[in-house]
Amino acid sequence: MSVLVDEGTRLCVSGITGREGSFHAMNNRRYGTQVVAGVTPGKGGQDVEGVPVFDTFRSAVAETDADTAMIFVPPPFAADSILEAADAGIQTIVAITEGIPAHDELRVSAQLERTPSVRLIGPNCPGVLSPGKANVGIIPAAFFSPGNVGVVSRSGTLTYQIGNELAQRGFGNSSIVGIGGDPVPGSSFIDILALFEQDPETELMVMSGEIGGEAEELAADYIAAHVSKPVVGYIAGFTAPPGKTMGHAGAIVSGSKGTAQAKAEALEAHGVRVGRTPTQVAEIAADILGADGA
Amino acid sequence: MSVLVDEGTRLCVSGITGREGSFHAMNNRRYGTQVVAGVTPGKGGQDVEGVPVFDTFRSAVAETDADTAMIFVPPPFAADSILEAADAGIQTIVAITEGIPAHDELRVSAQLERTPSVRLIGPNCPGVLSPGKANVGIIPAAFFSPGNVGVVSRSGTLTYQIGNELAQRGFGNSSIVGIGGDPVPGSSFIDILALFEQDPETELMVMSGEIGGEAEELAADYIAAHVSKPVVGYIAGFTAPPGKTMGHAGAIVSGSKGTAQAKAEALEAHGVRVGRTPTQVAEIAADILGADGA
Amino acid sequence: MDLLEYQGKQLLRRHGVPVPEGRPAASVDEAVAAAEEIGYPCVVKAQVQIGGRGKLGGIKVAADREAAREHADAILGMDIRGLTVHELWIEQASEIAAEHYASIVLDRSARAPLVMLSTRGGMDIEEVAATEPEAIATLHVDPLLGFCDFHARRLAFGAGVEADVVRPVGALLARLYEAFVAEEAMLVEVNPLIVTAGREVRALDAKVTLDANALFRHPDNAALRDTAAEDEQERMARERGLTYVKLDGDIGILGNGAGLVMSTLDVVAQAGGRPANFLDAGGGSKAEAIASAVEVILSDPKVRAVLFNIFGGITRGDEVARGLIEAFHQVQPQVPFVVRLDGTNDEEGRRLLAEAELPNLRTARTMNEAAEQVVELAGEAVAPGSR
Amino acid sequence: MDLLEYQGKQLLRRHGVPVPEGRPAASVDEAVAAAEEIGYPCVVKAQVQIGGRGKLGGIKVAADREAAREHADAILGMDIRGLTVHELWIEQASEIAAEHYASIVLDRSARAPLVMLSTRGGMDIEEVAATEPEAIATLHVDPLLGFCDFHARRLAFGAGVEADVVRPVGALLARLYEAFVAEEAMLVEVNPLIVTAGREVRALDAKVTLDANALFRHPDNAALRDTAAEDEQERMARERGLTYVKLDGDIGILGNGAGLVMSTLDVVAQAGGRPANFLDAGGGSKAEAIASAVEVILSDPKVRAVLFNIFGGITRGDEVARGLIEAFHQVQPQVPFVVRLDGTNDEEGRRLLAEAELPNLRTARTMNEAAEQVVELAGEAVAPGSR
Repeated sequence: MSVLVDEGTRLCVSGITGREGSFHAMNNRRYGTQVVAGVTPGKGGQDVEGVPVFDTFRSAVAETDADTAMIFVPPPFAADSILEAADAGIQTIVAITEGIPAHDELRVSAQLERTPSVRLIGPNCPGVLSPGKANVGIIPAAFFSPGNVGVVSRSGTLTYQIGNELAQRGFGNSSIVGIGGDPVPGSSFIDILALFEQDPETELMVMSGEIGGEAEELAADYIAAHVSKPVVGYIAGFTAPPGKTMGHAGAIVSGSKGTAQAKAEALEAHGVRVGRTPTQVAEIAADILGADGA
Repeated sequence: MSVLVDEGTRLCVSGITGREGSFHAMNNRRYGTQVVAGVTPGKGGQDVEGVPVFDTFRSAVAETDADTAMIFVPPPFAADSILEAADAGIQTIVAITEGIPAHDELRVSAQLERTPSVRLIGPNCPGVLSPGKANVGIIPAAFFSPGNVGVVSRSGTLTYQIGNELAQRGFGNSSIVGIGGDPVPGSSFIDILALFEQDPETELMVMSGEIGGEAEELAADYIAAHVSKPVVGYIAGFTAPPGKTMGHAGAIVSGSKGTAQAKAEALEAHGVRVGRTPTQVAEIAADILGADGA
Repeated sequence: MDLLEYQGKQLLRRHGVPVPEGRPAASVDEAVAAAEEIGYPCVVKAQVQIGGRGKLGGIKVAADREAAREHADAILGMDIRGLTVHELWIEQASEIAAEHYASIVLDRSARAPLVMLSTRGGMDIEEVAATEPEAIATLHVDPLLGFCDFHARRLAFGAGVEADVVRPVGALLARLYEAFVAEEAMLVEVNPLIVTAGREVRALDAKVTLDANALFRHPDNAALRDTAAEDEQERMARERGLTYVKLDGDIGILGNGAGLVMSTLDVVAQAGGRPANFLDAGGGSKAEAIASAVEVILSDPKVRAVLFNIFGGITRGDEVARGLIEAFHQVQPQVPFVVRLDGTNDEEGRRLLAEAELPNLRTARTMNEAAEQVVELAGEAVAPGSR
Repeated sequence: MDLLEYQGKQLLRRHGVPVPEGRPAASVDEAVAAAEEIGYPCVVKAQVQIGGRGKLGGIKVAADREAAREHADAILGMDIRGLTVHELWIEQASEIAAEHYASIVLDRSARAPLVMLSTRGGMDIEEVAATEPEAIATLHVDPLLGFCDFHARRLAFGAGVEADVVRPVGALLARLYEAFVAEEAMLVEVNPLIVTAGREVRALDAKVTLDANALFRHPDNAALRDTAAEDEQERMARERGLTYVKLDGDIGILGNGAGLVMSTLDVVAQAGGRPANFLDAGGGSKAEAIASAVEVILSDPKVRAVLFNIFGGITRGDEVARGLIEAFHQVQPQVPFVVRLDGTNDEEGRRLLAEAELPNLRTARTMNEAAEQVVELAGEAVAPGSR
């Protein structure tokens, strides 16, 4: 098992005819993901290395039964593409695009609330990898193997770093989910922790947070109330000064809110062990799961 | 039994300090309706003949447990008042106001779809009367007595006319519901027919339609599929010329759509007997229910 | 409220919908001056609120000043299906490569705006819908979410718009939706929406119906009312705040409540009569409203008899009676009246009427009885004008 | 992107928020001219993006021309918590009857704008929230429904605004929301929102933060960037399209991905070092981006050592290595570099670096090892400036 994407995933890539879009779509396909369609308005009828391109998500879904979308279009068009995918019946939308305006994200979020069956991952995220099954996004799959640790993270490269540390200790992953570094992410830590809790393959979860917002604090409450499996936490940004956006639009300490210290304390107050470095995270995981690998 | 309003109804009147609002609020109270609150911004703390006035629906509901609202404010403010009532937890909203802009009604309708527990009757309607129990609106209650005929109508005075004809033959009413003559009514014929179908007291329903739209046609389909009790129909506007609004914003034949003929035929095609005059409606009801009165 | 073509185009242009250059003109000289400004060829278009102008000679292309004058002269004052042409719209001629159809209408059943796009423009869309429904792409817009870019694409690709104009057609739809919402329209229709030889898209015609209930928020639009096309009685009624529709019979009708008045018309027609009007004196009709209503009804010279059908709810029977008595004193009607008065304070009302002993007025106990009586009286009466 | 007070006020005024009359001024003469135009008493206000200006002498009331000149002269060039005052805002003085607080912020947890209103204006709202939470009325707005009149009433009555100004305060909130949405702000804050002696409401201060990601839709707003307050390195980085934040330590940091860079700062700090900057070279960093990044880092004279921490995903290790080699040729750095290169094409990258034999560059196998090394090197090194 795994969460969100697996062997059954039928992927439609929005922006598949772009340079990045086609590169990663083909990369995902090589990994084994079923890339069944692409969408680029005006290029319907063409194909990208055998993947048929459609003008609209509607026609892509009608022709190919795509159930998952990867959004790779530039920021001004990305929110519209997400809404189009949802409107067309896509159930899981993975939005890689970085730099979508926050008010666009607000509207998307409010609209998707009205169709609760649709799940948005991202935007501004590296995607979802279920090792050995499917890769939807830009996570470098070569570093990860199947296993029992579920990872959810606001940051891309930090996820790879943590995954790598785990891999060096022999742990594989059920799924790795990047929820993105934007102020209004589609799925929260809580949404993904709930999936891992239900996933029989996942025996431990790593939750990698960063400064800004209160998603980690809310997740801490949620873990205490609803999560039975062990969770190891990590928070980036202990040395970040207030008022500065640390690369991610969502990573900013405003006033006394959103500090790494407060987040780590919230997690620890609920019994979640928090590693102070990526290396420590892997050590704690090893400590909990027992020795090297499961 | 009855539908929508009864002895348990706790009514809050928006616009209670206005001339019309206070007149009808007091009229409803004299009939026996529990008028527990009024709302007029800026007049919180006052009272209208003992009914406490609040600045907002929120405070009215918090203080008085009002569950039903009657909207009596002028058209420019009515949509906002409906949304406020719904936001405050009011479950049944009866909007009497005539002349609310259609785009306001569209927004209200779209918003209320997101809170399906809230039911809007009207706007531009005479309200709801459950004889002997409660009157919410401007229906002249003196002409109606408790009984087994449920009436739903797009028109006010026509309802009284039909009710009167029924009364002269000895029939009383479970409830009389005016759904209003606007293009975007909150509740449709179907919504109210469904309530009457479930109401044990109602043995026969009278549905009084008029030209414009296709609510009657849709109701005919619904009756065929879901209504077991007898329904008698009436349609006003056989002689109305196309393209002219017959008083109600919703009563207009555009092109070949919305004619009285088409509506009557749709009903009759599904076995609903349609009276050609209000008198005939009462005759058919008497025919179905047997002799004079039940 | 229906707008004339040119008013609709000017309104749409405010929201960025591309329309051909044009000028309104109310006289031949104005028309020629407009044509000179715009250049040739230009199109002289009758401004009347009715379809099929073109076939009836209301639209002509002018190649030069001479032709512009000739066409303006021919069209101004022309009668098009009962409507006199008081205004022209002089417009740059367009080279048409393709004719599409676009509209947004408030769809009552769906409680949402319905957007339609078809490449079968220039035709009656109801006919296209009947014969070739798949040629029309349709979409309901969630009023809270609004019209999104992907909606525009779905419609344009769905209708089979040529690839090179998908984007401008979509943009036009977005602007059309903006106008529909911002101006609070019940309908905006562009037929044809053309693609020019230069692959530009333009609204070549515009039919806009505004929500009369929303005009208080749009004072500029409220001023667009086409009073020239308005009937004398309709104008009087509007000025008095009454809801009146002129019909072509000879029995004046007054009632309270739109549904009851419609029903009264039907009952009169069933009794063999021909109603002269629809007049709803409204809920809670006061004496002065009743007097005004009588005045309006009687100002129509075709009226031979009048039926008053009142079922009082808010409206009180005594008030109606008082209004009627006052009206009789003011207007001294020459035609017979039948009054049916029921509901709130009906007895008091009937008593007042009996005491006033108004000439030529009788009362009836039921709506059916009243209808039969008034039809009989209208049959007997001679029209006042012919006396 | 944070706006200066006067930029925020001008932006809010465009959306109908009432603000006092005022003029910006960049020199004493401009300030005096502005004061003369506005009349006395007027207020001379330092324009810096920091709170607490008033207490630090950055806001003065001028009763006449003389005072205006004196205050402008005193405030221009003043240092307020490390920020130099380059601009003034000269504003009509207001007679204050009451000070309220109003703000709209994008509430990330609720995924909705949060509107706050309090009659405890003029104070730090976080303090009010801590000590008197019931004094703040709050409301989340559904982004699709928007801000309704009843929202404004609920807030105004909820906050206990005096009855006679409920309507104008509500109207101001509606205009504030309009500005928040139309300008795509992350925050609009008015503190104080005053009621004048004449019972008018006005925004006496304005703090506006715009969404940098949305500036492409607002070219006028994009031009408001306060480049004067910008740090030299930050300007360089922005011009090169790099995400850079200046810190006050001496170890230059570069990595790929915001989270990894933040983590790198933390690991360096834990190892006892003090990072000089945050620099995210971004996903898929190409050679030229790496070269640019090195230039920016080294342009900070405080930097004594540099840590390169790359975990390649999209970013390829060989590209990073090539960029670094190029940068060394261009810049010839005088400080030691520690490079940790993992992930996609890491071996190729390390091979390229080894072959290039760059002076003063060493590699580390892990992030922790790299951090320890760079801290040690920075401790040994003498700042280049002091050589």
